[in-house]
Amino acid sequence: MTSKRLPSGGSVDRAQTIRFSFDGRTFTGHPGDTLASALLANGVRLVGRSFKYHRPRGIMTAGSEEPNALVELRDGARREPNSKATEIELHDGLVSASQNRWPSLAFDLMAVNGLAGSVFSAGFYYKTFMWPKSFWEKLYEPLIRRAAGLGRAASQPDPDHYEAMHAHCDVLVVGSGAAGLTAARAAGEAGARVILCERDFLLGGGLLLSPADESWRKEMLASLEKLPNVEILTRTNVFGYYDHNLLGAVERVADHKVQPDPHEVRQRYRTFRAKQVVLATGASERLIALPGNDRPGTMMAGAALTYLRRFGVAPGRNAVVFTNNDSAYETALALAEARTGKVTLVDVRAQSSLADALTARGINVRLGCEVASFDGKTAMIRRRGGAGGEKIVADLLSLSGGWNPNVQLASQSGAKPRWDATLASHVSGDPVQAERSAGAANGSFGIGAAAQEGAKAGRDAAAAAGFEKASEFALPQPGKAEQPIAPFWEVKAPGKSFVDLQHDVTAADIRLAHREGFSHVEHAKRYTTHGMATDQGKLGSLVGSAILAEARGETVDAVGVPTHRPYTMPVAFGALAGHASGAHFQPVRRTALHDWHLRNGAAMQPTGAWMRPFFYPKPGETGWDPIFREARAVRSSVGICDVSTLGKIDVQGPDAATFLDRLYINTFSTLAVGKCRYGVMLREDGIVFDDGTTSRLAEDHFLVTTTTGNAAPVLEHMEFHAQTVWPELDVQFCSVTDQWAQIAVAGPKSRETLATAVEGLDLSNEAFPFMGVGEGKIAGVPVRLFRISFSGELAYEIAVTSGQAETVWEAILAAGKPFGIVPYGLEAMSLMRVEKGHAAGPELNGQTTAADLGMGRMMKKSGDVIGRVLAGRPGLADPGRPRLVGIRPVDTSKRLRGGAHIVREPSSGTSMGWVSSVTQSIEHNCWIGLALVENGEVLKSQRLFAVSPLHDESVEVTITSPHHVDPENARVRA
Amino acid sequence: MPARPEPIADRYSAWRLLKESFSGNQGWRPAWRKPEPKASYDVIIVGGGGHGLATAHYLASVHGITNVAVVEKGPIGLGNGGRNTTIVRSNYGLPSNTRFYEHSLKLWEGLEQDLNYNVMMSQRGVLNLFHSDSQRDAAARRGNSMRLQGVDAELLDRDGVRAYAPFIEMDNPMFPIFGGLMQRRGGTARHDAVIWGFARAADRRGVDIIEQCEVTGIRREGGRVTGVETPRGFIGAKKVGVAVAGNTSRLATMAGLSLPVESHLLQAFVSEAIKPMIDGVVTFGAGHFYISQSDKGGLVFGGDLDGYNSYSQRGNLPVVEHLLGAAVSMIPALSRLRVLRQWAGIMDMTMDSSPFICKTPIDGLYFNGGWCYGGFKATPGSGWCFAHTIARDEPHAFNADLTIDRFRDGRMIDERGAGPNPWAQ
Amino acid sequence: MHLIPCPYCGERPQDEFHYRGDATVKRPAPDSGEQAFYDYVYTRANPRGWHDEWWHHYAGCRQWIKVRRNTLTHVVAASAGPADALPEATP
Amino acid sequence: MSAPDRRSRFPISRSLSGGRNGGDALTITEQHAALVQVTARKGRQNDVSATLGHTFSIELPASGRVASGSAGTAIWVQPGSWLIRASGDQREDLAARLRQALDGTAAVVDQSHGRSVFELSGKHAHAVLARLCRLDLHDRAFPLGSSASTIVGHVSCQLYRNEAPVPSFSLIVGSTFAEWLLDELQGAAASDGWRFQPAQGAAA
Repeated sequence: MTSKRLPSGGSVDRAQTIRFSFDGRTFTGHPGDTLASALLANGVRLVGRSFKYHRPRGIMTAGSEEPNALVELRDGARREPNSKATEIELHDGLVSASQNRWPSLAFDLMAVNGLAGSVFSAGFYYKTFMWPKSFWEKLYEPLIRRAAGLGRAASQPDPDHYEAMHAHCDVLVVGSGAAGLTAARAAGEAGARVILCERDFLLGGGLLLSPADESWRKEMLASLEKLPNVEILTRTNVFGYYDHNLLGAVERVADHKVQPDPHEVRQRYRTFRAKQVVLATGASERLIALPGNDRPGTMMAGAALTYLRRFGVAPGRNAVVFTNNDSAYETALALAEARTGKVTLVDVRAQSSLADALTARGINVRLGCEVASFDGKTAMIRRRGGAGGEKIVADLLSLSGGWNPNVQLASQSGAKPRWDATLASHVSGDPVQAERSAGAANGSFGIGAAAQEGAKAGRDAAAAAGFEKASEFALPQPGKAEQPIAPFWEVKAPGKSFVDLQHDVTAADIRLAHREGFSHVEHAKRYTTHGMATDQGKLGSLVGSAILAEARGETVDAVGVPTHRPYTMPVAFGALAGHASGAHFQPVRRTALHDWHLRNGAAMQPTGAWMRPFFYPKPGETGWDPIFREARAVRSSVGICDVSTLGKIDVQGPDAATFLDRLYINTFSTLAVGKCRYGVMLREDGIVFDDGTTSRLAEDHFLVTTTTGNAAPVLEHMEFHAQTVWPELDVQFCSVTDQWAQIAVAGPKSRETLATAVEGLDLSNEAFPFMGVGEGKIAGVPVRLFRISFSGELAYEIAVTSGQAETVWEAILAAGKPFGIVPYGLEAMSLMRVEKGHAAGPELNGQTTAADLGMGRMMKKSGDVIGRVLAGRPGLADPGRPRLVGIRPVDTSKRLRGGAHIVREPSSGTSMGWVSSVTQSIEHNCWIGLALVENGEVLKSQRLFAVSPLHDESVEVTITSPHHVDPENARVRA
Repeated sequence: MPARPEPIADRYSAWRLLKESFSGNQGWRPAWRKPEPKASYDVIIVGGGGHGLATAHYLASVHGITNVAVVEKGPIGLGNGGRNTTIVRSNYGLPSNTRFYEHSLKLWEGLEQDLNYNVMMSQRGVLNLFHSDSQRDAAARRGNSMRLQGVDAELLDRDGVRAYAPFIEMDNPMFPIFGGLMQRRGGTARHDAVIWGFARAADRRGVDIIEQCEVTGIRREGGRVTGVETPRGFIGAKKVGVAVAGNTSRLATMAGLSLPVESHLLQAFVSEAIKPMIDGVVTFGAGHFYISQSDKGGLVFGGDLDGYNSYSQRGNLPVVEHLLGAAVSMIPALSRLRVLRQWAGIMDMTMDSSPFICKTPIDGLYFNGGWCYGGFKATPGSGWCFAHTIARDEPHAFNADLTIDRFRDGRMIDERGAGPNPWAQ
Repeated sequence: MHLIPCPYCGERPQDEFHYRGDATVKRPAPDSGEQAFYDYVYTRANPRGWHDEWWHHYAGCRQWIKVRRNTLTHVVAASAGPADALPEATP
Repeated sequence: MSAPDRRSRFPISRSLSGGRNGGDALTITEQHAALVQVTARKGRQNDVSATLGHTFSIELPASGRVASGSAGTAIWVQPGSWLIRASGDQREDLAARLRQALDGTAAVVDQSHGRSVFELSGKHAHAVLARLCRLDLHDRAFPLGSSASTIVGHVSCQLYRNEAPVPSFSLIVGSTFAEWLLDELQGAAASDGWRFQPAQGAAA
């Protein structure tokens, strides 16, 4: 394989040589190369296989529109399938491999698909694989799945990091060609905050292919760098244009290295909130459908020019350039300059004023002709629309079917693309958001025209953002006017003429779609999969539309192209996730006692956003051991538990009591100062919303507690009603959840424990009865005490400012030491609440009414209460609804399951309700549960079955009161 | 359900495919005709999406009503039928839903033969993961309810999850995997093929599919529907069925009705195609994220609503960021793959997240909507039940509970207990 | 990421807000009966176009603000405080 | 990134730290502060404003603003409601003094333990916050005196500019989220190459 690197030219650093590998072979290239240019320089022609027919494919483009040269980049946990060789910046140690071939790239057995090509026509799979029925999952589909797909995902977690970054600017300029540079400079010199984004690692876009403009490019860059209000981002692709002038982009921070530096992110997801946007995104060349236009050696004319001028690489020896417009003449000239072989230019236009200049350089110019086929070695050239023709030896077929302004971002912003018959392409339509297009993106081709338009766009954008200062700088001379393009889409000749190379969609497929009624452009796209590959149809989407238009007998304009949606280029999952994945996916909340729990061996688990101790295992304990030990300590003596996660809301004001009366189904205006009361609130639709204990601290001052999970929703609910429904009420409230740590001290010895610890409060039953609220000090720290119980035992909760939580907690532990006090976690708490029959999350599940939970009688007789009216609807007031009951197994050795259903007979398929919570009871020495059972109240003491077909279990149970422990509530009042 | 004899002359088969390939594929007929509307029909179905076309198919094939038109404002199948994540399942917990969706799943299981169209129904399983004991109990309640109704469901433990989906991160610090509820008969189908298959089958039985014909009014006389107004003129009908999920409120307004429905955006995404990685459908309780892999190799995934009323079909970045965060947290090997395309559909969100297929106070007018983000899997069942309801002027037992009146009666079918807050469902 | 113009805090990204739908429905007087409450909770005009709706600035000033937003274009035309009225009409 | 050793008592006594990167200092410091939320009763805002003015020399700022006086700083938090920040040695009694002075005209709620205060200072402070916050904090958009309640690192935060020779911000966050926010701040700084050394103790 001989080197195709030209002796001079290009922006690669020839002084340095770097090594890389492709399919296990080692090659060399230079900094400034892409993987594609380096492969071409090394004479690698075959780089991939197509999706359906597994046809051999070569490098077709020099950019993100590449359909063929997809590789698996890197290996191991960093393997990236489907990476476009044309987009990969060459670096020392780069590892790459071809994909979607077996056993090897050169000899792919799946290429047999290509022989049966006309059977595998568009949509063929909808018409077969149906018989026999069971064969689809077993035989056909696995084969299809294995054959489909492209590269392989890594099988290990990505070791690299990502982050998001949010920027704001007056003017965002996308693209750094002539239009982008002048736009950025004009806006920057006007004083606007400017961000200039370039997808490539070099700034300049099309300027990089124009040696004559190199000094002007350098001068522009130097002047931009001097402006402190202009930020330049390279390797940054803007992938989407969203509402309210927000654009999303990905910066490839370290993709040009084997791996990121320590602490460096691999990619950075960026958002730009721009007052004004200038889209200088250039244009993309489109292909011409002709037989063999996918053979290795086929390359877009602009890409060939890029390899010659930017990378100093000859894309072939003997070249045929096939065009319908002027731009490819430059490619022919550059090929001739490279002196690698013969150059033939075939132009479908009958006349061209540029022909003589080419002929003078030894280029064979064939006007009014077309290329009828290409096989990788020869091209057949004939009169346009003629027959037969002349074979010309060519290993390069360079195509230009014209240029499509890159209107994707403008289109995403809401501007409907407009057909421009002169360009035979869509250009961006009237802006909907604050954006404007400039240069080739706006259909203004040529460096001079683009520079001028860019400067105007930059000035206008800055002015629209409020920066009017004028500036002047030199622009390149406008070039000569181009000759009109001759719209031309397809050479009609026998053979496969591709419109979508990656998905193997041919012109014949488009016509078949039309014959079968899939004539709308979106139907044709879906039926043929045209434009749905990783190159997003950039090369051939419009060509497909033109072929469809011809079949329909309509104009291309009438047919249109499919809608542009994000993303302009595929985006890594990791980049969009940014920093917020894994342990950083969502915020973690820690109580004031978090570190105490960690130091004391708690098994911590997430509940919602909180980390909470589930239990505190001791050496040798397994399974339920620590839970039983902790719960027994509470039931027999005393335990201590961190309940800080309860929502706490401070409510004040002359109308505070009235407000609470409307929020809760029960009454708070009658609550005495220094007392607390359990309350239930409904949603307006009559379903239970939340419950908790509310204390009256003063006539006009309450402290509301909510369940942990509903702390935020309850506060919002209160704010909604106070601000919008009853704005006349004089009430002030705010969350104090984080201000107060809360500690439960529970068990028959809790009073004795606290009597030792608390100063300044008489804890006797008479002075501080059940539901009392008082203040005192523990270890010198002021605390508030509530005599409330979740466990069903004599119990207290102590509120202390977070900063002193550990001091107070430790003091209580010390005071309880004589009684063997133990800290208990969420599991023991849950065990005891099921024993006690308190409704919690599984019962307050958004489907139950107060009556369902046995609290129907709490509803006050009169007054405005949220949810009262709709709770009276027949479906909710139906006495037959499932009611909260307790269940216990008749055979006490049987286990119960949460989620089991209650049925009358084990064989019955009719559910009467379900088991909401279960636990092993330390009081009853068996499993117990809470369940919601139809007509539950009348079924008490009857025997039914709790069945869990998922576990193949059926347990006979007795329906009981939900209060498995102390139904008379004697203990809590002791 | 016994289908009537197949009247289709141009049946699809492997032999036919081979035969046509020798004649340059010139012998294929359009999958559906492009007829001009007649002056009147026995039944007009408004909405040429999956549900509307399925309704027409079952009206013709089950009830023998063939003088039917499906009128569609654009080309068929480009609403939610063409922009969903293709999941098929019946793993609902409330009997009113399970009954209906299981009927739908059974229709899916015979759909290819019924339609003579390969819709690529692929029963490779739907796995709902849970991340805590209480989520496990809720999943068990649902799974047991399914089993009691004769629907398949299994509870997988951590090992079972690992075996089915080895790529999952089992021990995320905030969302450890406790297990999953598996429905093996669940899976995916090729969404566009479902549209085209129903369209072709309905067309071959004589149904007129009239595209580019937007209904602008619903004409009524004396409490009875008489037809629809369109830019192509008035089209008379004895009965009109509306199946335009996403735009239900607009059509309801034309009929003078107000419904408990809001329109919301749901985004979906597809990655670049890769070799097989994810076999069935996996859904995560954390951050509401679901993913599957198409036969072509693309990873298809989605998550929560964008969270505000919208008819725009334009997705927004907050959901993207959250969803991709969830994706990478749950399947870390996804990180270096690339998202190829994103799109959004307009969901009919009801106040309890369940749909309706029912009569209305106007004689001869029927509504099918409120599919929230679960309409695709319902396609055959919805069409079948809607056809029954229209043909018999009364609901079938499968859709008897799926009424609009249930809200007035307080008999909501609220699977998740989210309440009348469509944006939060 | 939409920008919601908070009348107190200025334009803020949408993730600082929670949404609560239609702001034109008013909670009926407590004795208005079931139909009135049914309409308040369930019946929605659900317009394709301008929509007055509640947004709660939970990460900001914690006010339930009224926002007039176009459900087809996502353009926001006006906003007002919880007890204030939005302008009469938007073209 | 290896996490520094931390202990989650309140106030956070962990990882009060500084970093160095090419000579530019970036510091993240926890501030020991007294914080009290004052919310005027209906129609009593003028009384509250007057009392705070003459008794505490605190001027109540308008929405989106912060104002510093000799006795402390007042930060607007919502209509009719301000957060009063004073030195840490007033944590025990600031709320009581305000309550007494404002009796009947405002709800006074101590948040000294409910919020943690961080100060982020240095030339690159903007770049760190740009990774965590979606607001435009450029000098032109968010000059001295500006304050915003917003989202930083996925949690609600009160954020304002400090008067300092280098860019400096105060971040007030719910104390149960303090460790999370500190993680986020350090993580955002780390990708620019910043390393943090645990400092000796809390700043006064």
